[in-house]
Amino acid sequence: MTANLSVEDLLDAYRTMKTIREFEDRVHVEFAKGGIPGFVHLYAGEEASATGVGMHLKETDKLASNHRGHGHCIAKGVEVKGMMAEIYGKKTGTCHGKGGSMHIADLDTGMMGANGIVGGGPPLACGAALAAKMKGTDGIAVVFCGDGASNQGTTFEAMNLATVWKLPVIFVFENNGYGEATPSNYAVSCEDIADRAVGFGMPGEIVDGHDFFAVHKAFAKAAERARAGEGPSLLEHKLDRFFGHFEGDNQNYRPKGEVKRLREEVCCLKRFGAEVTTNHGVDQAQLSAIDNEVAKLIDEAVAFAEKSPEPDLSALTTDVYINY
Amino acid sequence: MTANLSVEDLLDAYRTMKTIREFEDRVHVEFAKGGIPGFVHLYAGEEASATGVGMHLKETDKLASNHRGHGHCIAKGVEVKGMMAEIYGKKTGTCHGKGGSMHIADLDTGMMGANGIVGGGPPLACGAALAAKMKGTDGIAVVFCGDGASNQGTTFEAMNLATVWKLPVIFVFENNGYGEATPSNYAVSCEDIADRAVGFGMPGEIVDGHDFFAVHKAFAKAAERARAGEGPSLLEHKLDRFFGHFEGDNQNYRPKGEVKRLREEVCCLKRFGAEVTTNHGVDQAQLSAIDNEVAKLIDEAVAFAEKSPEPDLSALTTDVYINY
Amino acid sequence: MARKITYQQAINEALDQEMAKDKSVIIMGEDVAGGSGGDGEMDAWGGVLGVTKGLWGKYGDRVMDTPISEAGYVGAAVGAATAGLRPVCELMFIDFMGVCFDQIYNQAAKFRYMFGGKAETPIVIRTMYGAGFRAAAQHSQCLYNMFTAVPGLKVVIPSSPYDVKGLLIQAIRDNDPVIFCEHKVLYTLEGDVPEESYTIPFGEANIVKEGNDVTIVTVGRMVHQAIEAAATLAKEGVSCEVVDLRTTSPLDEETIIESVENTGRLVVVDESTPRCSIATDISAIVAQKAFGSLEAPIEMVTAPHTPVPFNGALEDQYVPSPGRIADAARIVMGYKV
Amino acid sequence: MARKITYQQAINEALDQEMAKDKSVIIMGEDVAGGSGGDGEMDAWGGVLGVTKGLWGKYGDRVMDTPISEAGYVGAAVGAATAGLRPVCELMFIDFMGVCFDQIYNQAAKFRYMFGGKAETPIVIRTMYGAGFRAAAQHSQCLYNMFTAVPGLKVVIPSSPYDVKGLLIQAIRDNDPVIFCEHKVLYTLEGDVPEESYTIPFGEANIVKEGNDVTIVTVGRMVHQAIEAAATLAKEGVSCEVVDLRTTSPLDEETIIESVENTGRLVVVDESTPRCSIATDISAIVAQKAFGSLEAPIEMVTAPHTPVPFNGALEDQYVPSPGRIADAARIVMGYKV
Ligand SMILES: Cc1ncc(C[n+]2csc(CCOP(=O)(O)OP(=O)(O)O)c2C)c(N)n1
Ligand SMILES: Cc1ncc(C[n+]2csc(CCOP(=O)(O)OP(=O)(O)O)c2C)c(N)n1
Ligand SMILES: [Mg+2]
Ligand SMILES: [Mg+2]
Repeated sequence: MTANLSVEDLLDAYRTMKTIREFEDRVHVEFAKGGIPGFVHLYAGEEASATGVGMHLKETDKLASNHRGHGHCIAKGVEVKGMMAEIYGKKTGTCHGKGGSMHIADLDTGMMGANGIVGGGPPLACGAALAAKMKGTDGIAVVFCGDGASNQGTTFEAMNLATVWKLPVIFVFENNGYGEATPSNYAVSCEDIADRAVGFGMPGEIVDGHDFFAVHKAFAKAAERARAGEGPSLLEHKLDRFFGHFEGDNQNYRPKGEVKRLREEVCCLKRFGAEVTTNHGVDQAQLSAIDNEVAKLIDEAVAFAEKSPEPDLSALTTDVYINY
Repeated sequence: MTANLSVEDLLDAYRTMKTIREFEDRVHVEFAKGGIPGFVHLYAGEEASATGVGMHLKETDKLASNHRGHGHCIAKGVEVKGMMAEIYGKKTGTCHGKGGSMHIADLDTGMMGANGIVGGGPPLACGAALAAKMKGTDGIAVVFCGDGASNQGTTFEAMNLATVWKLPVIFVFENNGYGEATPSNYAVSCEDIADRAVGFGMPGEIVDGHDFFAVHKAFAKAAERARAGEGPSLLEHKLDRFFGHFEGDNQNYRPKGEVKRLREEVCCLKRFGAEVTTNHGVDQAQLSAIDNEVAKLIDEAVAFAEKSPEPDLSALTTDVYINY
Repeated sequence: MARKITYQQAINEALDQEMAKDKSVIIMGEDVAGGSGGDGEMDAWGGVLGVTKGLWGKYGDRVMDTPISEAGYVGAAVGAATAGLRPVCELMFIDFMGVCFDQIYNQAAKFRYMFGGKAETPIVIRTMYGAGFRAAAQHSQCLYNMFTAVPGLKVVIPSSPYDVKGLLIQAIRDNDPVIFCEHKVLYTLEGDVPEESYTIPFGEANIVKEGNDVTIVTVGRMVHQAIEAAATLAKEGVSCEVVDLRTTSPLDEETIIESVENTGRLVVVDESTPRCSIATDISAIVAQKAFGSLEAPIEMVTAPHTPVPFNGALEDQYVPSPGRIADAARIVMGYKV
Repeated sequence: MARKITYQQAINEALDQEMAKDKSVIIMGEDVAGGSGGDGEMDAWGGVLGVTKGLWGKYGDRVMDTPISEAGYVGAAVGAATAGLRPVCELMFIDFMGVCFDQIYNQAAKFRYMFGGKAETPIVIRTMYGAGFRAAAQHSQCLYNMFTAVPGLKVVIPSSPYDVKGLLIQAIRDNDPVIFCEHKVLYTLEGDVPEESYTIPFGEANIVKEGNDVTIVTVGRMVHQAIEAAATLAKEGVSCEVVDLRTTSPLDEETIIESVENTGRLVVVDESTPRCSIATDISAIVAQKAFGSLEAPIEMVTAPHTPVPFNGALEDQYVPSPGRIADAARIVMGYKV
């Protein structure tokens, strides 16, 4: 399955990963400058996960996300400008400034929404999968959950339901070692989250979430199974986040040096670059060109967001049924 | 562990099982006559489960139950008269007629309450186990759940929490094949509920719930582990209910003849009687004496309930904080 | 038109007609077929009280039994609704909302607003509420006040077989999430119900009895208690206007205010507990918007601020009775400035 | 007595003093220590905003980090409370009540009644509510109205550092379940707080400003908006009495009614959405029990019936402002029969 990744595919993958990384690094900077309001959770470090999954998704497939959703959005094809404007709370944002970072959704591209509620997404993804199944398409749904979310009742219920109804849904657990400040090896009662698959009658697999190829391969199998009507799968992506839980996190709960070390040692972009230039006939120049392209894209997105207008005050009472 | 069951112990076990059976058979009859209001879920057929567990519990140990709770109450030592009066809604009932069959509780005997909410009990039992642990006693808590309740989010969360906090709590799943009208092999996504134990970092065991000795033995191990501070266990008791889900259930969802066959083939009382008279030096006469004793006890309980007064109408607004 | 069927049959018929008409309508819930995957009868129950009975036979896989995982399947219904289906989801008892509330008020109810108008979530949650069955504290609550409090939800509480059919069809066609509250005591109530499909718009209260002295605003089962009270009061020469809200969100303020402007007196009857309730809601609106017309204090008749007791005599005393409603009307009639 | 500390420090101090005094008091919640089981600092966070910081160092295992399983650990706290502990449980945001509500309203709140008086459930659920942080629709709600609606729960909404300490100590010593609502915007508010332990009884409203023309009843953060509005109005010659409810359940009806009997005019200010809310609750009680004293319609100042928007300007418009409160007071002052 990795076999049939063309150079073009690989460059696409790189572009997506790089876009996510630049987006997040820039949001980090702009947040610190005070330009961005609210709670922001950055995805930097986990790019291979969203990207390796996203490449298998058609526009009609659905993706349910969580609070750390920027990467999932980008991998699902949501416009970067609209996302940035949304994070700034502007009228031109994906949700016209009414949602913010934690609630970016774009149903037209199959992005069902980030979610401010841990464990909010898994049941929703089951529903999207059910709709695909009922309509007789080969559509699938994927939900991204953290290690923390793996302990939420809704997540368990959704996994059970997915098997009972044989839904084309894939549960991707992005295990980045922490739920806020609490380590996953404290809060998750079993060795690996993948151990839970058997209790829900589905295959489960541990995947190196820093390795695009591993993610891509494992998801290909799960997607194939789902599209063939054989039911759900569980994937556990082991990976790391490069920033704090949210912007402003002191990260005291991490061992000294961990944060610094990660960008050096487990950067999925570096690893991908080395791999594709060494073994897949990709040129460093091609990657650099993408780097430039992406830098420009993100600059433009920030500029767009900054100069976009605020929503009209009348928007306070639109988009919801009100009778007084 | 079965080894150290004396004849007296065995007669106690028989008395408990028989009391539950007679209690339930009689409630069935009285309900049909119209004497008992509300929703009533009978435990007949599952007596070995509550009894084999209950014999290991001290008064200070705690038990959280569910809607099908009469057997659990009796096995935990709740007074049969008060229970019957409660089911009739009388002032002399365990809860003074304010709770009814679905809410019998008697904290003095460690009975934390039946529960009208499927999955309500598991978190509560964790709390009782936590209290025992915090106080430094060797107390334990046990929660009885159905197969249906095994799919409720609260149940999963409680199992995870129990391991994370290493609580002295035992999850007993009474798998009677149905949650209301829905078969467990439809609603439970894995082969056996016991398969879920690994995903929650605890030992899990399948137990023949019609066999008092099997239940007694498996629970002994789990209780020992819990009292020793080694954490929770999961037990799946495979068994059957002899009546419908609730009184009034047409039971169409069961294959024809199933109900009739069960009392013949899998009656835990019959099986226990045969076993103890054959292999444990118990006399049929001793069992018959208990039969008579129990019959009298239940007669008295019904008479007591029937002639007990209704609660005073003023009780409507007592036992709760009210300021208008 | 003279055909009489029960409230329960009217619900079933509404579901049947909408499922026949629109393939995207599906049903899910615990035992809504009953017996799925077993060796007995497949369509054994049709819901715990048989309300959906027969639909599995007609629509097969579009009627789906669920595990006992309310958050899971309600959430799935919500997700399916955003993806083009129109799920009618059964929450067996409204009392169980506590295990799935997040998917309702934080997810379904907020999508349209939070996503800047980009989402439609056409889900109906049918649920059984109310006291009267000796079902005790966890199976007898009203709780529609909590749903009414949530922006983005619509809340329907039908009082008759005619209304329940028309309002349910309306609910299924609505593009917002709807909480549809059926009183367990009303299922066996018979009434005239047209065979053909029809809708009743939301936000239009029904004046079930006209009158000039006191306005009684109420909803659901309490409409019948109010009518009984009004009949008693009529004999005393007091003319009551009984307003059945039909939906508490949207709320037909206009009808309420017009009625109070005419009568000058208001009694609000709500089976729910008294705090932050429909009773306080209606009272507050009238005290703000029809104050000048009020000739007497507003009386509220509600359950006490207690859980629902099991014992029958206590439960009967718990539920607002025609007698207590009549007493409240007598108080407002007797008020002297 | 002249010591000034913040609202947040006052909460921490109350917890500290009660934990020192009573071994059965324990704390649990997500990251209430922060870092449990990891290789970094163990007591890294002290809750998401650091409110419980330092307590793990003092009380060790009595401060317990939990998995993200609100129903599981809140339920465990409830069970522990019936078994002799006095858990203080942190629900990080009140918005998350939807994933654990059942354990609160069907279990904790009902035990005492349902079990015929046999159970005590001394649990406190501390939780953060309210808008103002650009935290959007799922992290900015009030929702205390839903808890206030539940018989068996007590609901506390402190407005100042002094109150938050005394009310929290009272809550911990109370034998009923208490929902303790802390406004996120108030954590940094400073005020005089005695060092020694003290309690403030439930059900006693605080008249934070006396006045004769208009009664403003409110609670929580809105107390400060009301005081600001009152100051503006004072310059216009309008004398406002500002009543801080402190607890919405129990409710101090007496103080409210006495005040309205004196002023003849009522404005209710509630940060929550308008339906089935504290605003309607207070309005309804006054319209029933102090009707004869009312000289003008009751005005309610609330959030609109919408989710909380993310954009800052929209959010600022969403929250009731001193300006809107003053306008409401002007309306009731200007009312002519
Ligand atoms: C129901 C609920 N509980 C708690 C929170 C607060 N919260 C937000 S993110 C988070 C941690 C999630 O951890 P994880 O699932 O591992 O995702 P990660 O942040 O590591 O990507 C918590 C506790 C929430 N938003 N919703
Ligand atoms: C949260 C919740 N959902 C649904 C119900 C309705 N209900 C009561 S008992 C029951 C079936 C429970 O099945 P199981 O756990 O297997 O126990 P059993 O009745 O077989 O002993 C259901 C669905 C409920 N009481 N609470
Ligand atoms: Mg994580
Ligand atoms: Mg069962």
